[in-house]
Formats: sequence, C-alpha cells, structure tokens
Amino acid sequence: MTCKAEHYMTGETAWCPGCGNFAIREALAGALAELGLAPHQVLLVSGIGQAAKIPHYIGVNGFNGLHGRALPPAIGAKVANTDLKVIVESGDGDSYGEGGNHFMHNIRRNPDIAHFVHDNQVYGLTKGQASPTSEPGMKTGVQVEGVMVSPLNPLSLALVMGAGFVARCFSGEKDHLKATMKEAINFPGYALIDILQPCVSFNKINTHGWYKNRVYFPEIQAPQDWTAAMDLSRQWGDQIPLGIFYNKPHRTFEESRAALKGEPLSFRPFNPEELSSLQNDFL
Amino acid sequence: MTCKAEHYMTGETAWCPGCGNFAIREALAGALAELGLAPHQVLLVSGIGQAAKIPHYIGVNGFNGLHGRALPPAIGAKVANTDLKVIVESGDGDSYGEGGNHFMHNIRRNPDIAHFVHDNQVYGLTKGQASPTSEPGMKTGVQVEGVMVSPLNPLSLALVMGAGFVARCFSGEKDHLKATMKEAINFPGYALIDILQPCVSFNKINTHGWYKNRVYFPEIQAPQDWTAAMDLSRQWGDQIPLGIFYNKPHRTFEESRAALKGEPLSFRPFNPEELSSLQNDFL
Amino acid sequence: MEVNVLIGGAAGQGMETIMNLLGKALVKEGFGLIYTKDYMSRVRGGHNFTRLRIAPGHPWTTLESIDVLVALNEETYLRHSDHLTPTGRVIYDPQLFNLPEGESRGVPVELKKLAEEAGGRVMANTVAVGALLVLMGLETSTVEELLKDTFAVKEGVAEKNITALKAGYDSAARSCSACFELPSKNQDGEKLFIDGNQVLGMAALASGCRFLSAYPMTPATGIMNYLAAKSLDYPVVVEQAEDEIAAINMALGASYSGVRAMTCTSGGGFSLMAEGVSLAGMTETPLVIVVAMRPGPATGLPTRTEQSDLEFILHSGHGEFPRAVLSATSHEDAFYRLNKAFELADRYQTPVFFLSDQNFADTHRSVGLYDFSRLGYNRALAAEGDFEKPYKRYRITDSGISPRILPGQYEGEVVLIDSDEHDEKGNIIEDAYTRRAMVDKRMRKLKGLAEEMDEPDLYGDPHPEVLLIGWGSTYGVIREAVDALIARGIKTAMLHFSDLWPLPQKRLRSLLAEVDHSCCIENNAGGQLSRLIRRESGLSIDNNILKYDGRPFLPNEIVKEVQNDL
Amino acid sequence: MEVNVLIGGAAGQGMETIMNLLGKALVKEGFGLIYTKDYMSRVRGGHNFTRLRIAPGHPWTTLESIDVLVALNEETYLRHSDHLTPTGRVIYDPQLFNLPEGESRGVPVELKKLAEEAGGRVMANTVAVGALLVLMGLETSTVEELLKDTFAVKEGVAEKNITALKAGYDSAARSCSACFELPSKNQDGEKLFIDGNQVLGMAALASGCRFLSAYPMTPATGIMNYLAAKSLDYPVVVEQAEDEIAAINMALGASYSGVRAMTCTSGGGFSLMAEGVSLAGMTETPLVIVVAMRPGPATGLPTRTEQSDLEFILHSGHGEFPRAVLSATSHEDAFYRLNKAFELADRYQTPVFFLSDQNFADTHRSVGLYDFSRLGYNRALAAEGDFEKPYKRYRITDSGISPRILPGQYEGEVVLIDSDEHDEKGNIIEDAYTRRAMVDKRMRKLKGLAEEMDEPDLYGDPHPEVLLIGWGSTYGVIREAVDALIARGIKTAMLHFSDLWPLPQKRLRSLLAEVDHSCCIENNAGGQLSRLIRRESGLSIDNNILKYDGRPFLPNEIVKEVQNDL
Ligand SMILES: Cc1ncc(C[n+]2csc(CCOP(=O)(O)OP(=O)(O)O)c2C)c(N)n1
Ligand SMILES: Cc1ncc(C[n+]2csc(CCOP(=O)(O)OP(=O)(O)O)c2C)c(N)n1
Ligand code: SF4
Ligand code: SF4
Ligand SMILES: [Mg+2]
Ligand SMILES: [Mg+2]
Repeated sequence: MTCKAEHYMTGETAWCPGCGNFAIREALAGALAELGLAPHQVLLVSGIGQAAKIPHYIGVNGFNGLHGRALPPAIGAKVANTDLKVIVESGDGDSYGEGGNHFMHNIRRNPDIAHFVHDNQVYGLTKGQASPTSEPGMKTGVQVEGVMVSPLNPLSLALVMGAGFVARCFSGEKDHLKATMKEAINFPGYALIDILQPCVSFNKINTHGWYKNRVYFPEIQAPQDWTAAMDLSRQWGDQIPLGIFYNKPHRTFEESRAALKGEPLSFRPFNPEELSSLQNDFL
Repeated sequence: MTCKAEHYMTGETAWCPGCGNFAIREALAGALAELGLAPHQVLLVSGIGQAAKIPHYIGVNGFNGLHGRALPPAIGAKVANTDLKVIVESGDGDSYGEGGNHFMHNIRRNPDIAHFVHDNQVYGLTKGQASPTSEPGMKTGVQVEGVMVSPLNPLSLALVMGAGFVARCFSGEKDHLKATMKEAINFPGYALIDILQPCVSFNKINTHGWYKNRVYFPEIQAPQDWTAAMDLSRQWGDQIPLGIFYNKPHRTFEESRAALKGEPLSFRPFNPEELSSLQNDFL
Repeated sequence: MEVNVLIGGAAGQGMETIMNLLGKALVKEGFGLIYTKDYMSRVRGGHNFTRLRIAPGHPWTTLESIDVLVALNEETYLRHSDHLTPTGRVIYDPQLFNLPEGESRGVPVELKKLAEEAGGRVMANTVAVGALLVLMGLETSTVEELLKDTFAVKEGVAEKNITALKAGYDSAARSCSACFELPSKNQDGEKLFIDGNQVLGMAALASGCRFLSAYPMTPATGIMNYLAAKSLDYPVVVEQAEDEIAAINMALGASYSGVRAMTCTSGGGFSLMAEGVSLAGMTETPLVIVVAMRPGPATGLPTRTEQSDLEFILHSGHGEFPRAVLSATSHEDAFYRLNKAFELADRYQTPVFFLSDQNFADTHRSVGLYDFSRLGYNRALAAEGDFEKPYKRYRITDSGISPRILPGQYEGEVVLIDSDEHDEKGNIIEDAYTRRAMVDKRMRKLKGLAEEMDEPDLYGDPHPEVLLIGWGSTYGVIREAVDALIARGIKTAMLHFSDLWPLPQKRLRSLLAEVDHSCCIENNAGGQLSRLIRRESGLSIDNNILKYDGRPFLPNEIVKEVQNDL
Repeated sequence: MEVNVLIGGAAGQGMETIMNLLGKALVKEGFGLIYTKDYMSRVRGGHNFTRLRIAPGHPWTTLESIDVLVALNEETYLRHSDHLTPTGRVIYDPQLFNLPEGESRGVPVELKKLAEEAGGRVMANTVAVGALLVLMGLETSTVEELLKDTFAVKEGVAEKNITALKAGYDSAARSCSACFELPSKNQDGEKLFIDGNQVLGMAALASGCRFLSAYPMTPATGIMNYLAAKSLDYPVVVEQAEDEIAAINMALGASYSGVRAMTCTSGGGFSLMAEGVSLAGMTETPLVIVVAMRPGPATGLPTRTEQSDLEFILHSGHGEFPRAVLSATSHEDAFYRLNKAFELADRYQTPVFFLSDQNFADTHRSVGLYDFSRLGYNRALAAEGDFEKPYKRYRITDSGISPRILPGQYEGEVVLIDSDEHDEKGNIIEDAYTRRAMVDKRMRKLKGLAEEMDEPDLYGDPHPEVLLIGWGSTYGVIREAVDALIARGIKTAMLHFSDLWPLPQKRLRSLLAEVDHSCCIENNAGGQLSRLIRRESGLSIDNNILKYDGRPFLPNEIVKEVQNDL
C-alpha cells in the first residue's frame, strides 16, 4: 500500500505562515510517495524544536523524542528492525548543538539512516537564540552583542567524520530537495542533507531572498572526491553551492553486525528454555 | 615564585610502569618551569580516566571533574579569573568520546586554554574498551569482533571547527612535546595537542615501537595554511607527522566579552546596594 | 470595584508587548494588579491569551470571570464568552467576525483597519488597548509616555503606536463610555511592574552573580534574557552553553575559580544536570541552580506550569551529599530568597536549588520597591591567616565547612578539588577511614543548613480549624482561598513553605497537632510535599488537592475542594 | 570445618584469573564457597585482594578472619596479618620479603623464581595456588583440567601454568602438609561458579534481550562484557554508546521498534540518563535499566560498593510517571528477578530499574543450576483484532496500559510516540482535559504494578523480637547475622526486600506491629529504605545500621551493632 504525496501529509501544522518548513515537508512527502514507501515501512525520528514537530505532520511511524536526541533512538530502532526505512529529521540546534556528540559519533557508525536537518540558523521554538550555525554578528535576546563565535559547518564536519553522503539543499528549491532526499533515503549508510531553511519569525538575516540570491548548483564532477567535497562544503557567503557534494558508500553499521543478518530481530521468535546451555560456562 | 620541573611533580602516581603518561607529565612540568609559571598561577582541569589523574601529580591548582567534562569548567574558571593560565588535560575517551560535544563547541568559542589530550587510542581506566580513536579491527572485551567504525581524527576535526592551534606530539618525543606545550600555553586562544601515548596495559597495537617507527617531523612551511594543515592531519598509517600543523590566532572568547576586560571578575569588589537602580526598568 | 480583562488571539499577534505597557502604565498610576499569560508552545497561530486583574490592594491571582474580553479573533470569543459577566464587554473587530445574535455586550472597534491606517496590522492590539482604556475610564497619556520610552530608539514606532492607541480610544469612545469602576488607587508608594523571571534575574545580578551559563529552555529563558541584556552594562557574563551538561559544569568552574555563578533551566534540561549536581556536592563547590518547572515527563507541556520536580530535585545526582532547596512563592519574597540561595551556597559550599515554575516566571505583579541593602554578599572566604599552609581544600571541621580560598589568590597556595573521594588536600583516596570521615564531614553541613531554614509562612486565622499547606508559586492563590474561606466562616490558615529542604518542621508540627483538618495543595499528581512531610515528620496530611493539567489553581477551585472535604 | 583465604598483591599481578579457576575447581569438586574482590581504581600497582571462603553448605559472605594469607608482596602481609588466626598460615616468597621475627605461621614458597622457571613472572599466582592446594589437602588435578580448558586456544599457556601450579604444590608439600580441614562436600548436585554481573548478563540474554547499549562504567561493565562475548553466537547486539545519553536513547529506540532492550551503568552514568528515563515514562516505552551502584557522589570510589542511589532512582527524571524498582539480593534470585524486570517493562510499558551494586556484581558464589523454564518471554503485544484501527498508541484504558503494536508490524498501521503530552494517537496536545486524562492513564499503571511486587523475604525466627530489614546485596550478610543472633539466643528475623517500588507493605506492617525492635541495615549514609518506609507507611524503624565506607558489611558488624542496640 503506497500513497500519493498528499496522503503523507497529516495533522494541522503549528508552523508560522511563510516558514521554510512547509516546503521541506512537501518535499519529504513527495519523496516518500515517489519511492513507493508505504507509511508503515518508514520511521521518522525527531528531537524537539519547530522542525522536530514533523512526525506529527507526516503520517508514517514516528518517534518524537528528546531535544538533541534524535539520532540515538534511530540507531536503536534500526537495530531492532532493519526493514524499516529510518529517517531522522530535526533542527540545526537539535542536531548540531544539544545533539552534537551523537551527530559526530553516528557518522562514524554509518547506520543506514537518512538525516535531514532543517537548518534555519536559529533556535526557532525557543524564540530566536543563536544556533550553532548562526551567522556571526546576529543579535538575539541572549547574544545581545551579536554572535561572537564562528559557525559550525555541518557538511565539513560530516566529511571529516567520514560521512559517505553529504549534501546541501535549500527549502526554496523544492524539487531539488525532493530528488536529493530520494537519493539520501536510498543511499546505503548515513546520508546527511543540511537544508537551508528561512525562519520568517526569528532569522532576519538569512531570509528566503538572502538564500535565493546566493545559492547555485555547481557542476560536481566526481562526488567521490573528498577534497573537492570539502572545498564545496566550505563555500559560504556570496555563493552557496547546493547539491550532493559527496556520495561514496562504505560498510554500514548493519552490515558489520552478524546478528543483523536475516529477519529483523523484532520479529524473531524466542524461547528462554533453549538457552539453558548458557550455564555450561560456569560449570 | 617559580620552580624547577621536579617541583611541579607531586604525589605518587597510580599509572602502570612503562606508560606514556609519565613522559607527558615530565614534559608538562618542564614546560611550566621553563615558562616561569608559578603553581598558583596555573589551573589544570581534567575529567576522569588514567590521563585525567594528572592534577594529582602536578602541584598547581587543580579541578579534577567528571568524565568527559573537563572543558566546560575550564571555560568557567577562565571567565572568573582571566589571570589564570588554564590547561585542560585528559584522555582521548574523555575528550573526544563522552566529551565530544564540548570539544566541538569550545573550539568555536576559542577560549585562551591549552588542551592536551593523552591519546592512547583506548579506554585505559575501565580496562581496555575502544576509544573514539581506536584502530579499526582492535579487539576488546566489548568490541569482540574488533572495532568496526572509522576512528575520529581529532586534528582534522579541530581544524574544521576553526581551531587556531593544532598540533600532534608523541610521548616518546619528550623534548618536542615540551616545546610544543610551551607554544600551546602561550598561544592566545584554544590550542590543541593530540599526544600519541602508548598504553602498555591495553593497547597492544599502537605500542611505543609502533609509534616510534612511524612518527616523523615534516617541514611545515606555513602553519597558517589551513589546507596544508588538513592534509597533514589526515596522514596516518606508515607515516605519522608530528608538529604544529596550524598556528593562526583569532579573536578569543575573553577578548569578545566586555565584562572580561580589566581585573579578574573573582577579585572585583561588590556591594548589592549600588545596584538598586536596576529597579528603574520596572517603574 | 475590580476589573478582569482577558485579551486573546493567535501567537505572534504581538499581544505581549502592548499588554506589558498597559500593565506598567496602570501600576504607574497607582493601581494594584496582576497579569498572567497562557500561551502555546508555538511561534505563530494557535490560541494564546493573557489576563489582567486590577483589584484593590495588590491582587494575588487572576480569576476565571471576565469583565472585558478583548477578542482578537473569533476563537477567543467562542472559548471565553462563557466566563464573561452579564455586565461585561467584548471588544472585537466587526470586520473579522460577528458576535452571535443576542450578544449585546459587544464593543465593535475596527481593530485591523485602524491599525493599518496607523501604520501596520500588528498594532491591532494597540488599538484594542486604546478601546480598553475607554471602558475603564482612563486616559491614554501614561501609555503614550511609555510607548515613547520603550520605542525611543526605533524610529517612528512610538508615533505609529500612539496613533493606533488613540484611534482605538476614539473609536470606542464613540460607542460607549466608562462602564467599569476601577478600584481606588493605592497610596502605598511607587510600585514595580515585574514578572517572576525578571525578579530572579535582578536578584541574581544584585547578589553579585557574575556568570550565568545556561541553555535556552522555557520557562527559564527569561532569566537568561534579563542577565544577557544587563551584561552590556554590568560585570556579568552570560554564556549560552552547547547543552545543559556544559552549562552546569561551566558554572562550577566559574564558582571554583571565584565568582558567584548560577545556571537556570527547566525539568528536561535539569535532568541532564544531575551528574553536575553530584559533582558540586562532592567537590563542595557553591552553586545556585534555578529550576523553572513545567509539566513533564519529557517535553510535556513546555509553556505551562507544574510543581512536579520537587522530589527529583531533592534526590537528584547520584550519591549522598547536602543541599538546600528554596522556592519562589511571591514576587516580594523571591528577590531576597534567591539572594539567600547565593549566601547559603557560599557559606555551605554546596549546591542550592531555587524552584520556580511557569506560573511564577511569567506572571507580572505590582510590587513594592525592593530594599537592596537587605541583600547579602558574604563570600565566606578564608582570610590570610585563617587557613593552614599548605592549604587544604577539604580540611575536616566540626561544621563540615572547610576554609575556602580561591585559586590564584595567595602566592604559593594551590586549590585542588576532586570528584573522586579525597583527603583533606583534595587527592584521591580509597581507604575506608578517610572515606567515612569525608562523608561525615559533608553531611554535617546539613545540620547547619537546617538551622538556616525559614519556617513556613503562616497566614489567616490565628486559631485555625483548617490548615492549607502549600509551597512555591501557589502562595497567592492559597492566600486568596484562605480569605474566601474565612469570609465563609471557616477558620482557615495557610502554612506556606518557601524553604523546603532541610524541611523546617517546628511550625508544621505544632499546627498539625491543633487543627481539625489539614490539606496540602500542590500543582502535581503525586502530592510530593505531602509525602516529604510524612517522611520527615511521620505526620500525615488529611487530604491533598492536586492539579496537574498544566494550569495554575484558581482560588475558587481550592475553596470548593476544601468545602467538599469538610 | 571452613577455610578462609585471602590473596593480596598489586593490581595487574593477574590474581583474578587464577583465583577464578581455583574457585571453579573447588565448586566442581562439590565445595560450597564465596569469592569476593577488593580492588582499586587503577590498572597496575596499589593493593588489591580477594577473599575465598569455603564453608559448609553455600556460604553467603566472606569473613574478616583469615586462615591462609597468600601475600604476593609484603604490604599484603602487613595489612592483613592482624586477622590471621593463630593457627593460620602465610604463603609468601622469601626472596621478596621476610616475615617478622617470631612469625611462625610462614610457608615460604619461591613464587617468583618458580614462576620464572615455569615460563614467566605473572604466574607467581599460579605457584601460590599450587601451595594453597597443599594446605587444604587437595590435589592439583581439577585446576589442571580447567587450565587446559581455559587456555585451550592460547598455545603453551596452559602447560606453563600447570608447571607453575605443580611447582608451587611440590614446594609447599616439602615444608608442610594439609593443615586445614575443608568442610564436607555438598551432595546437592551440580553448582555454578558465577558472579553477579554474569548472572545478570545471562538472565538478560535468556530473557530475550536483543540490544544492550551502554557506556563502560565500573562496576557495570561486566554485564556488557558478558553480552558482548555472547553476541558472537546469539542474536544480541551490544553497542558501546558515545555517552550514557546515547545509551539510553538508543535502547529506547530499539524497544520502541520491537526488541527487549536494556542499558546498564553506575551512578554517574545513570545521572546522565535521567532525561531518557523521563522519556521512557512519557512515551510508555518498555526499558530495563540496570544500575550497579558504587559510592558517590560524583566519581566517588569507582571500584567499591554502596546502596546510595535508591532515592535518586525512585525519583529520577523530571515529571511524574510510573516505574518499578527491583533489586539484586542473591545470585539465586537475581536471575529470575531480572527476567521479571523485562516482563514488567513489557507488560506495563514503562521503565523498570534493577539495582545491583559492586558487592553483588563482583562476587562469585556456588549456586544451583537455574531453571530456564521459569523465565517469561511475554511481549504483551496486541494481536491483530485486539486493537482499534487506525491504531492509537495511547488508547485510554482502565489499567492505563494501551494495546501495543510494533512499527512495521501491520500494513497500513503506524505507531507514533511523543515526548510532548499527547492524545491517544500520539499527537501533541496542550489542552487541560487531555493532559489530565493522560496523566491519570499513566499513573493508573502504578496500581497494577503494586500488585506485581513480591513481599520481602522473611527468614529466621518465626516469632521474632528483633527484625532486621534490608534490601539488595545485603541479603547474605544479614542472613548470616540472623543465624548468629539466633545462636546467641536473640529471637531475630530478617525482612529483605527484592522488589522496592511500588513498596510492598503487607508483611512489613504486620511484622513491625509484632516485634520489639526493628532495625534497617543499609550500605548508605541516609537510611534510604528506612525513609521510604516511613514515607509510604508512616511507620518508623527504630534504628538504622549504616555503612558507607565503600566496603560491604561483615556479619559480625551487624551482630555487634544489633546487640548494642538492645
Ligand atoms: C534538554 C532540553 N533543553 C532545551 C530545550 C528547549 N528547546 C526546545 S527546542 C530548542 C531549540 C530548537 O532549535 P532547533 O533545533 O534549531 O529547531 P527549530 O525550532 O529552529 O526548528 C530548545 C533549546 C528542551 N526541550 N530540552
Ligand atoms: C559518566 C561516566 N561514564 C563512565 C565512566 C567510567 N570511565 C571512567 S574513565 C573512562 C574512560 C577513560 O578513557 P580515556 O579518557 O581514554 O582515559 P585513559 O584511561 O585511557 O587515560 C570511563 C569510561 C565515568 N567515570 N563516568
Ligand atoms: S519560528 Fe521560524 S522555523 Fe519555526 S515555524 Fe516559525 S518561521 Fe518556521
Ligand atoms: S592503563 Fe594504559 S594508559 Fe593507563 S596507566 Fe596503564 S599503561 Fe598507562
Ligand atoms: Mg533551528
Ligand atoms: Mg585513553
């Protein structure tokens, strides 16, 4: 049973009119529909934030967890049921700030999970504090003199940690986003899309127009060239490249675990009595 | 009052005979002595692990905190007293594993702190589990099939996060280590030295000999060249370069905070009564 | 003789700014009032509302009943008109929606149109406030002044708002006149119009807090905002941490190295701090932790209120160590009490908790000026000569408190603190004897702390038959309930705890022995104070009145429940 | 009729391996024994020792008094010779140190030299064990067999150790003969020689646990090691998380998506899990959390024992939600009880804690075979037809338990869980009515859980005058104390809690009403169970015997204290 894009869109959203989140949601719904994934086959995991409300607005399995903690349950869920298509979707604060340690270390694990970050360069839900990707100088209620630290570059970071699929998209380029999401979902291993997303309520710097004027689609010769990918990932400012900068699978978490071959663990039968020979170790 | 190197070495160590930690301790004592820093002027902050016992063995001010949490108190301590020379010293598990999020985000802050990581590529104190820098394939009581994930590269990571001072040393090259420590301590801003350190008890792969056969001192033309530094940081295997790969100061955390100019906050006098005009905001 | 206003609409309609100005203006004029917020965990849309109650003296709570309903959208009218008094009024925009047939209480004002004419739709609220002033028989002048002050730097904004205000005023004045009698103005001097988070932020700054490390979390963020704004002019550093673990550990570093430091958060963020709390206990590092509670578990109801983290906070952090737990009861008291938290933290070298909640944090009230000379700034550091050399951070003493110096303070002396069990110098130990001595030393501080605790506040009938017990932000509402019960002839008193741990028991024990009926009133499902009382005193409270739907108590809810019990 | 051995030396001298083999060999031969460890938080050096007690039946504790002291270095002799019985023996290496003049109990064996001759210094322990066998009048054969088994894959290691063993045996046999009478062998069938962590690891695997995510932390790491080793042959995934926050959240993800999952840690790591516990409560996700306690606060004494996290665990995680807390009392019981934890977690869809401590975790005992057919594997999932469609994860029911299905299990049905307050479908809500309904629903589970709790174990005099109350790993030692007190004519019984929350009170209440004197015995400074009992029942325990120096109780300590009290 698969559906049309509209059918994936459930619930009444609580986002602000004009927000980039809407386009991301539509792109995701479109990607799922075009991939022919039925709702029960997909699991959407998120943390807390505006972006992280997405499991309430896409009618697949959902785990709306804690702020910063979207990746760990996603890995666990994948271990239990390798048949699930697991997608993690959350905000920049959630993914790179509170959740930074999981971000780094899960890239190393390389689970077969697609990670879509709504990067609005601000903490939306808590009303506009700086996020790890905020532009230096951005003033907020907490950063009263403006952001003083250099922004975290999620794509460079992912590359350095060994990610096999690294892409940048923009919510204002919905078709490109949808196409990239499909590739990320199909990629065998951890796939990151950092999605530039205007926040009309709190980010007055990186507006839709600001992004629109800067994004471009570079021709990417070989998305297997790490150095070229690193260069692209570091481009920011007047010209912001979009696209899949790196795409090179390597052994996944699931492949490296003997126990994960075969039927999903969740559905394998079990009878404790059969394990009584475990005691032999202690005789 | 300054001292000779020996005078900084206090307490009876609980390390294993033959461990690389001893040389690191001596290098640090030597660096402090040669810099003419008196014990009360220095603060050594650590987490938990074998390396993290160092504040008990160097007679300066010490904050032996929680596992993974050496950097945050170091920042706080520096805010309170900018006159202190703050050094963070801890293990690879502590700094890059449990403490990974602080590692990333403190590099962005760029506090004037030197960070020395005893990188033995293993969890020593808890008896030999994999650390984030363990070699793939290393077998342990928990990684029974061998480490399956790609190691975290602390220097590349630091570069991507914008660190101004990035170096690799080896406990078996003590003079170089001492000299590099002095530079790191004097560097205005966050300075990382990842120190390769044999663990004779648990790391049977990266032994003293293993490192000794591989390390070399490349000629570094311009430690202000980020790409060159990134290249050096990524060299690993048969040839492991040592040295200061990157050295380029930028605005520090302390410089960016108006309140931190002048006398250390800790020693400024205060009288609550003088603040009663704060109420005017609410009249 | 009192007026209750509710103004409701969608998030992001800018209600807050103008209502804050109105509140301030009214307080400036001498009115006593309270102003509360009910908002959703979203940025735009949904249904938010605020309540304003102007009543004789300085009212403690807002009420359910509404005299003026300002309905910025139809939903507001539909949700709240049930509570509109028969003689009430509805300010609404006839271009947006119509009132139902037969609704005679409407005061139509073309909010949107007038706002647009004044310069922008967002000023619809300002127009509404203009209309509101008419109904209350007030002039626009004070609000105008404040608009000028507030928007002094943003060119044109004040003027546009004044135009909007006046347009609303004039429009309403055409269709009606003053229909509510305001209480008489108070003659008790200048008053502040301030919310709980601001009280705490100001108290922290005035207590000499020089470092706040925190991670944004509703409803605690206001404290961070306050101190951040002040960091431009005062020697305080506010650092947004990468997570709450960093927040508490940063604060501990700052405290160790010499400043008064604080962190603030809500339940979820606090959960992440538990290990740091334990570190504070072990290293004997002063720290003030403000927890602004909201309904849990997990993310719960982020913008609503609850008192459900008391037991968690009493036991948070692994292992055993002394702590003190204080709470925010009233705006009047909380200012001094947060100062007390800083004083205790320094004197006892241990973590001190200060429990707030959304109800306290987001509520504005008219309160008297604070006496800053009552604030303490006793760092309790050892003077030269008052400590042995070489310095021993954990010298064993009768009080359990070791003389404290700062790193870098004395040439030749170093300060070593340790999260492992340690000896007097701070070095790791493992032997049973030292371990026991150190546990005993730390635990002895509890004795001193117990003597510092204020007995709970007693209010009401001097010879009560019914005793209502509460803690924290329920102070005002229980107090109003007591007044109401007394008015109904029930001899009632309230025993309200500000200091919670170590639990002060004298007054409690003597009162429980006297009264016929005791009742503990808490914004949680477990009756946590009630359980604590039984654990500590062995005495059982007769009944618990518990509310855990995310909303604060209303006085009449308490009155009704108490009457049912009797 | 019993023999108490202490073998001591520096960390890293390899004592453990050989003592494990010796223990196993003795159990194989039919002896009942207990083997405990006292080790420092370091890898080499310092002073570590293990105790072995061979006594009639299956002894519950090791004792202070020593019959054979194996002193691998002089420090061991100096520290422990005070407790050597007059007829005791000291095995020592005369090349390493000399016994003081007048010490006639020495059995000199050239441990180092013989070990080097056999192939390496590390085998000094093996030499010592050879000597020990002589003193106990045993042959080397069983140990030899085990050496062959254990080192089957490591070429030459077994042979070298056998040489060392025999050399020690021969050397001791030259200077002395059997001087201790062993108890008679038990005739009660095959016994396991197993430590607490192994019991728990095996119980988890046999309960169908398929995912353990954890971060190494003493004394819980042994559980991780056990399951990791088994992951080569059984369908269980063990993942070393980047931190404890990841550990618990991973486990929750795995549980949500369908497997029995567990995490294990000690106090500090558990502190970091508090928010995840709250998430389990809110999302109603089954989870078993094993906390192996050690002395806190903070890093405390990493390799030692304490029972100080009970209150923290009872209240850990912000907000209010149901949980169950069970504990490890004896090796016999813990196996089934951890299975019960899994069963309760699945049936009540909530976090279940299992409290262990270093004392339990690291102690080996001779215990009977387990009956695996007693283990449950009831996943309590709703069958097709037993749930409404579309599926509602949080359907409100009388028991508070909603029918549960797994994501991906049924075509067309999705499972949504949420950390915010939510409606039956799992979608965020903010209204008061739904909130209240959901809190009530979750809290109703406590009623069911309360009925699942086992009453505490009663042992001793059927009509006691003195009641000793305990929980967790003190089971054995209190039991031995009861025997000793009864032997002295004091009518004593023990009431020992395995299941702690919801606290079972029936037996407690009736016994407290009967006895003259009650006493709660805990390895902590606060008397935490004692406080819990008062909070829940209003009943006060007369006296607490508390020990918090990181060491387990000895039976005679309890006996003495109880006698003092009377
Ligand atoms: C442990 C914890 N800390 C803080 C919060 C408060 N909080 C909720 S969302 C959020 C930031 C969200 O920012 P981001 O992830 O960028 O999402 P956005 O709202 O911008 O989409 C914060 C700080 C929380 N819920 N939990
Ligand atoms: C919160 C917490 N989790 C786990 C531990 C246990 N622990 C102590 S040290 C350590 C690892 C140390 O490894 P590393 O930092 O590399 O130091 P090393 O011993 O190798 O020098 C661990 C896991 C702890 N003390 N606290
Ligand atoms: S606050 Fe920003 S990110 Fe959140 S919904 Fe509104 S516009 Fe979008
Ligand atoms: S365990 Fe390893 S790192 Fe630790 S002291 Fe021993 S050799 Fe050094
Ligand atoms: Mg964001
Ligand atoms: Mg290490």
